[in-house]
Amino acid sequence: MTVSLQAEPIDVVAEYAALVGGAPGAAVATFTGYVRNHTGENPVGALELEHYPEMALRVLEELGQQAAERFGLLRWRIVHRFGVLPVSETIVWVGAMADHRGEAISACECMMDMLKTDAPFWKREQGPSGARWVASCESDGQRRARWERGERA
Amino acid sequence: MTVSLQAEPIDVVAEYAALVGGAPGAAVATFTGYVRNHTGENPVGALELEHYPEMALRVLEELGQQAAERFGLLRWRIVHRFGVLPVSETIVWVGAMADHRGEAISACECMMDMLKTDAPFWKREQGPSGARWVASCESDGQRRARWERGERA
Amino acid sequence: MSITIKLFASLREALGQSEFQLELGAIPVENEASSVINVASIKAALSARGSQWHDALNQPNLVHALNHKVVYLDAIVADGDELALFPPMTGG
Amino acid sequence: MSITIKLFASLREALGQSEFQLELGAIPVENEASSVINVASIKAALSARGSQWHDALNQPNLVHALNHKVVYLDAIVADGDELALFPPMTGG
Repeated sequence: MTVSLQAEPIDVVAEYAALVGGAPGAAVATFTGYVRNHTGENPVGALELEHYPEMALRVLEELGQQAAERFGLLRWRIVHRFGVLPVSETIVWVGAMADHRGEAISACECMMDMLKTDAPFWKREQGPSGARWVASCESDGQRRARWERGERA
Repeated sequence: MTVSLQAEPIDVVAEYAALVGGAPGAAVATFTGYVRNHTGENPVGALELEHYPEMALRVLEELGQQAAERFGLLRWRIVHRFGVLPVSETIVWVGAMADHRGEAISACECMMDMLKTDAPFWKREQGPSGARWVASCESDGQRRARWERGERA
Repeated sequence: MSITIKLFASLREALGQSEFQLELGAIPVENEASSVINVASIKAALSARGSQWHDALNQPNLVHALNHKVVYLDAIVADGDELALFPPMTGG
Repeated sequence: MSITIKLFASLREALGQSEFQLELGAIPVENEASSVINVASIKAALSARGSQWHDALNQPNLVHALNHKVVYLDAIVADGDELALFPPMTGG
């Protein structure tokens, strides 16, 4: 099992150690997303993350397996949180281990880009003027499309 | 000072914590390179890393500052080792913090690609049949050129 | 003969429920000859429940997932399926 | 009037030294009128020390760094400079 959905903060130290293990491959790349204290001009107090558990697990597993095949990964891991997340806390962590740096880094980027548009999570920002659903970002769709078209490797 | 040249193993946990600090930006990407136990068919027992200290510091500082400007980084850090490095030990660590994932991940990749061709380090592999200098890799030059030409962002 | 409908995020809020069973017997079939029910049939039947339902289900970019997989409107729906409807995803 | 020469990696090994001072007085200038000494002049002078030096310094892709910055053969060398010569870098 290389996907985790969890309410608890992500222990990036433990995740890294588990990914790398005793005999690391030559190249390990990681990405961590944190809750920002603002969106544009608007202050944000916390983020609510709603998710569709069964589908999220399935999508993230598929994403990881596809990235593993495409980039020849030795290991990979995706961790995503749900629930109410205070500012500065972790939201998502992805890690990839490969024989070469290009593969490890591209796999992290690809997993993040696919996850943004394909994994069933929805963000709602809590701020001084109430809560509002975060709109999906057009640039996320464009970033995803680059992988589909093979423009990025 | 956001560059370190050191003989000691890289403490990736401490480096990550120092990069992120108390108030993380939204996006943190890292890359770690480890000593492989083989190169192609040839077993490797350890890696010797020779370096030109004054120039290495200067080049890595410039690399980091250029990446920080180009990708709008909030923070960055490059750590590179020298000396005799056993198999499975760390060689290099880069970290980048930004407001968006694309910038953080691209900055890590760019710093690594530039570092490979521009920073004065030379690897010698120790194996059962003696030691041999590692030849520079044509693909490293090609990866570097993509950033120069603005093909990758 | 029923399916499970799941609603998420702004759609769940707008319609005031997150999950319910839908009897397929009352759904008009898309093609009388083959008596096939697809996602479009389900959406049409739910939209007929009132303007709130109509507006919520006909917003642009609504996503349909059948048994945890994103599908188009022509995907065929069968007894026991789980059909989820939601706005574009914003995780990560 | 002298500069510091530094050699690294396979070049250091081939020539058996890592650092030495080079008197500029004995180096033929590239341009008699301006008495300019450049990296090419230094390389030519060192290459004249024998076949080992000639072969090592004329390998393809040799890199020249003047005061910690990579330069071309036409870079002008002045008193007190540090000129490093080495094969392509292979760090990271």
